[in-house]
Amino acid sequence: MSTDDAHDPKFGEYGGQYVPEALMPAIEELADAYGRYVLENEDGFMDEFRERLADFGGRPTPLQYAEQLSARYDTDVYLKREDLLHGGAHKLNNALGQVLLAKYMGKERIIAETGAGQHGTATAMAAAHLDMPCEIYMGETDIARQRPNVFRMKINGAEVNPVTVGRGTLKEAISETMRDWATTVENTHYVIGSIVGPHPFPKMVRDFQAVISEEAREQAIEETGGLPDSVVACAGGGSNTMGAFAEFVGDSSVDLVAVEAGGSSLTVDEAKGVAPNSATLSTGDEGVLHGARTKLLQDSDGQIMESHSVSAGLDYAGVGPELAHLVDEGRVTPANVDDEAALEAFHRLSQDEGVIPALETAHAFGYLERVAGTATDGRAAEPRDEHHDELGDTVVVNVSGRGDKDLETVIEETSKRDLSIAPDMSILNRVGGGGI
Amino acid sequence: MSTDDAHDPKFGEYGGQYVPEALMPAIEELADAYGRYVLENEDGFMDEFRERLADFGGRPTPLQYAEQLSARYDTDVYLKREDLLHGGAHKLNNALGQVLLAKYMGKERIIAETGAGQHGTATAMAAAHLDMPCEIYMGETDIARQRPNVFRMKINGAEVNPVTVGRGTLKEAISETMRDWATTVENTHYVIGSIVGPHPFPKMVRDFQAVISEEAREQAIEETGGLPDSVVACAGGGSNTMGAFAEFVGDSSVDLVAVEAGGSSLTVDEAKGVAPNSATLSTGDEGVLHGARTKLLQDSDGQIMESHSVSAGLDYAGVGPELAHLVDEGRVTPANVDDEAALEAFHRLSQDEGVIPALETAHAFGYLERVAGTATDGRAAEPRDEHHDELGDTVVVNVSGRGDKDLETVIEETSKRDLSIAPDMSILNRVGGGGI
Amino acid sequence: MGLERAFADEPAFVPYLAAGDPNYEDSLAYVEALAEGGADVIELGLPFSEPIAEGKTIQDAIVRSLESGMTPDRFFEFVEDLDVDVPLVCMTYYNLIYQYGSEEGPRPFVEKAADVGIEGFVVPDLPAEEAGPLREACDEFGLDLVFIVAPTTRGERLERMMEQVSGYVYVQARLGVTGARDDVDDATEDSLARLSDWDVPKAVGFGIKTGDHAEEIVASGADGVIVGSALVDIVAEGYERGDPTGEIADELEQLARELKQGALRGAQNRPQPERT
Amino acid sequence: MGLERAFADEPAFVPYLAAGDPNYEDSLAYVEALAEGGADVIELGLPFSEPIAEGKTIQDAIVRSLESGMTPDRFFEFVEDLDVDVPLVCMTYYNLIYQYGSEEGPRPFVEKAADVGIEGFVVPDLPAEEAGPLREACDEFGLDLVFIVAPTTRGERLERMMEQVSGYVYVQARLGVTGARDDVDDATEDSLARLSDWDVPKAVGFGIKTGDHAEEIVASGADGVIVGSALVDIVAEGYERGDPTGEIADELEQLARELKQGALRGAQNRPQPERT
Ligand SMILES: Cc1ncc(COP(=O)(O)O)c(C=O)c1O
Ligand SMILES: Cc1ncc(COP(=O)(O)O)c(C=O)c1O
Repeated sequence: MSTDDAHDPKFGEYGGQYVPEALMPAIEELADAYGRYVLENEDGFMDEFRERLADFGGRPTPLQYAEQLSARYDTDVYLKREDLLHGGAHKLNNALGQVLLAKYMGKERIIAETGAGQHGTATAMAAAHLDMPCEIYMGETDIARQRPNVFRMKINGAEVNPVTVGRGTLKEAISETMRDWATTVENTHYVIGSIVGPHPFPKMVRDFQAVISEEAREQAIEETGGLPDSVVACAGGGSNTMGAFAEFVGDSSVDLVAVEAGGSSLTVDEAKGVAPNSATLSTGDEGVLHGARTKLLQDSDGQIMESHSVSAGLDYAGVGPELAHLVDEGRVTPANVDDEAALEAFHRLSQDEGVIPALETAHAFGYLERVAGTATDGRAAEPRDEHHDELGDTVVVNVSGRGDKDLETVIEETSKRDLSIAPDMSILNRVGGGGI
Repeated sequence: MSTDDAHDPKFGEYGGQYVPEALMPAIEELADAYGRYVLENEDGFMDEFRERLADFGGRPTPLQYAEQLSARYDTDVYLKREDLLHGGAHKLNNALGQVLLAKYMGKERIIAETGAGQHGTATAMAAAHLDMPCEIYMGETDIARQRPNVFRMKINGAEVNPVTVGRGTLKEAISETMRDWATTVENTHYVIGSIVGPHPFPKMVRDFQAVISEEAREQAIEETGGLPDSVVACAGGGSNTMGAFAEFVGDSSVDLVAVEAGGSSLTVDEAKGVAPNSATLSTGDEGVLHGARTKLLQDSDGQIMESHSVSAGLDYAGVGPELAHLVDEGRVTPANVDDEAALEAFHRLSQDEGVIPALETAHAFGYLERVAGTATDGRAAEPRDEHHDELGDTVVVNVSGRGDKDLETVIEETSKRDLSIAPDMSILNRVGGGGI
Repeated sequence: MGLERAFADEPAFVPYLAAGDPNYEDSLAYVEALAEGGADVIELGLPFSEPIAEGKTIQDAIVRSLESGMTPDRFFEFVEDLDVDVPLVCMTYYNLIYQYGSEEGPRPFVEKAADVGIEGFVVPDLPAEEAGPLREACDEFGLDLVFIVAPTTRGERLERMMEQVSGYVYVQARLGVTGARDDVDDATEDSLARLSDWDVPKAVGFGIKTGDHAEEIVASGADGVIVGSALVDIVAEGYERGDPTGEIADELEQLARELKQGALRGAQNRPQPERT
Repeated sequence: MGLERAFADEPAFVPYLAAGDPNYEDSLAYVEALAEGGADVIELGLPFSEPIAEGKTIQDAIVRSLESGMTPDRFFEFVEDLDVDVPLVCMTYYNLIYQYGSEEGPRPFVEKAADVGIEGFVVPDLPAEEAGPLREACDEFGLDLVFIVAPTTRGERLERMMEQVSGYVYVQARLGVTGARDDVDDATEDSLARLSDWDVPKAVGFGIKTGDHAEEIVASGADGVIVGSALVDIVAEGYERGDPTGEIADELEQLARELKQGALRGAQNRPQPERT
């Protein structure tokens, strides 16, 4: 990263600052602070950030050799264990960075949007840790379906503001948080949750998340003696993705694969404005959303579509402009994995490796299965030959988060399908009791 | 630890091997394996264990300076972050060690008991990781009130066997697992969940957990230039406790405080055989339970009492024989914190430090508040003068686990009380939806 | 010449409504009522699914309009169907402008807008930095591009905007999003002072509700008042109550008249306006 | 001398019931019925709250007994109230023995047991290694201490047990916990072979249900059969059905008779027992 980054809002054609005038001074101030504190380590900002990531966040996270998956795919599979980060997902890297930056900037209040609640909980934790008042906007629908995360935010002392407009999901929560910010820019920092939004957010969030690939690259060299052949990460907005890719972008031998949510189908319903997926990189087109030009799921008029995925954290109609750019450049390969394959991968990783991944993360493992698994659904796989083309001999998969938050969804969605890999959950009916 | 440990089943008067004859060969075989693999690192067992703890478990865990608590108590408070271990609690240290040992011993099947479900989930994860079939015994009552952990075990591929005898809680699950073991000793290893049970379990579990204090001792010296003045840990069976104490036992300048569950009261109801607490070290007497002589909650006849605590993981009528011994020797100070003070401490740590502790862990922080906090319930505390006698200038608190599993309990128990520190949870009523 | 003419003789009253709120037919009647009530320019909202700059009132209007089937093409039809003799400005978000037509970029949208008689644009999520292509297209088809000046806009950014603005400048009376409020903010006077040497009319908006507000705003130096949420409220409340279209239209016309009168009163109290 | 006498002349039938199951009075009748049916020794269970060595049948019996108020003191009363002329063995867990009386250790319990006429103990959670203090107290008061030999007990451990055992040795017929089963395990013969040079009677238990089982066991060299769960089942089922006490007692007596007869038959089929 160079300090020019602070003043260049674009990634090729993508990015920019498409925001209401009232926000422009705030994002200019932020771009300036990003340049000084993040890029130039003014006042030792980055040192403090890294130290807190270690002591409070639990970094470095391990790069774990996955024995069972490696045997199954006849390829060395390494897991970058962001699920072990405090809060249970990579989200804290960014949240801690931004809340600390807000503190350096003299802001007195933190706001953030959240969809699945992962970014909200990470922000609430970081704000509590750094003693900053914090308000989280969350759609009413999401509040109802992500209650444990609502509890966690409240318990960390954050206010949770329900957003009642529209469908009451992430899209609406982002818009609402921008509205709050437009009113309160002077003392408030808006902690955006992924590499989306107006410049400098996409670059800044990437830089905070880049610690993932900094560590993984070093660990891979140390453990395997060289660079991996490919790095695979799921992509919603794309922050864990760019975090996992950033330090490898310059290594042309390393394939970078961004796996999006294929949902139930790639076919959109234009009339209803609904995409039953969130495969923005593979199926979206260029447009402007939430402050940036990027790839979007939109109808032919340019109205944003409802996206859909079994995993709430991938359920977003946009994607980070940098990823859109890297896909256009051919540096990043977009892929998508549908709900069912993600659920299967969720169960496979849980049973074979003892790591329960977030449903978001499970998409990345669904990709492994597709390109290197067998056609049959037996657990003892006969690896196909061609897979080395796709994964190479060593693949790093970013385990962006843990699946505790998804248990209820997984059980419900699994029960709707006939997955031979799914465990028998009937004990929970035999022995009574309430909800999760 | 010395190799004599493998053959000495006692801690002073405590410990021993009070088990049915059918189990004796199994625990003798285990004591032998403990001596060879754990104490003498035969076949590099301990090296592999430590490596897996790092790569799979996420060790080392940080020793974090707690800024807000340090200010509040006018003492440097450090958090040993076992909550960041894979699975969310210290339990994995032991589970991984035992499942790996079972593998070295050529066993083919893992069984374990669980109460709150933490040890069961840790064992299920370790067994999945090491590709061992695994069955977990769990009381019916606990299954109904700890559903997320039941889900996690099932999802990791374990069988969960409901125990319907008696109250259907931990006590009964331990007895039932011992019965299974008595039938299957030849190919099965019983992974006990704390420093309880017959020799060699108390020593072996301690040794697997001792990594906590090995790290913490080094980290404390590195970060503060010396040893802490005190180490505080909660105690149920006492595994996180002895794990946090083990390497400090020889440091006579370091006070060791084991904080048990004071429950709702320290007064027992002899007629009903019920103790409304689990304060075994402070209020129990010597007896024999689950294979060991130790301190117990029992009536005057010697029948075991029902213990009670808001935190399921402390809710056990016994305690590790080594802790009982160290308390009698005066090396460990027993303390207890009641349900209400634990709940308050839970909220305080969550709000002030951004770390949501397990309810078990919260008891350790309740102790800090009692000896060093203010009498008033205002958040800006005026530290009392005497507290330096109790904690000294530097205190390490073992954060044995994270509180995600406890959200529902905390909300319910908080709503029954008038705690000024509790967040307003009414949003969850305003915005509809099901259980957690 | 362009929208400036609407501000030339007297303080302008610039109302906003979302086209198609709550449906196509009624909305035609409401917009026409504003013209009847004395509108000098009408800002017509083309609803976008993510209106990040709007308060709850206008968000709700946008939802009603979208649900009744509003699209860019319907919007252009709407403009054609309107029977008003007042300059029209299209207020929308950039993605709709950018996506329109087969060719990439804003040109097809602007061409079509010009074709149906739109005279200018307000695009709240398009700051001057990103406005190049739209400015060009507007120049090509002779349309105005209105920018919003916020209370926080200063220095360089103000200058960049001054270079590109035409028609009028939209002075945002306070931080935040659109929505009717009960007071008039000091920020307005400060902003007007910062813009005093611009030779483009200054219309003040955000939160203006009554004739007295309008009077006060104009008295402090504005060339016009922009009123949105207060009018949308009338549509929303009438719609909720199920009032007949005519009644709602009358109410709108009445408030429009009050606002226009207020603006006119304000002009009389103005501290010596220098007329050119 | 002591319990051995019960095995001296013919194979012994050793039934088990939990004292106080399902209540004090009925339980007296049931134990007496066993004596009527031909019991040579009776193992009387004093229920402990954590019976780790018992299967579900006996666990349930223990719960019934505890719920009807059984305690160590009531147990001693129970023994005094029993009208039987058969040696009694107390089967319980070590904590109850350890806690009894004011003085620490097993002595007060043993003294009291001797006082009411108990002649020996079986303590499933007390292996030979931990039995020193209890053995001493038993010696002091002239009681026997029975140990359980498991199919897995071998070598050193077997020797340590041999040094301490008296009365009879309880040969566990299979791995696992108590509970009636339908087959007779090979492990029994192996165990009996391992113990062939012990000069204490060998009673085989765990899973014996019928006269034919008993016959088979004795035929393979056992000096006696221990039967628990099969008898407890009769108590449990009768209790569930609400049968009159007399009927249940009759059933117990009948099964006792069958088992005793089976044992006697077994002795006749024995491969040349060398009598001393
Ligand atoms: C665990 C996890 N992974 C991935 C994502 C997707 O976000 P991003 O694409 O920004 O990494 C989320 C979002 O909530 C998440 O919680
Ligand atoms: C987080 C946590 N802490 C503490 C305990 C108590 O166990 P121990 O005393 O063995 O550490 C438990 C038991 O479940 C636990 O989950």
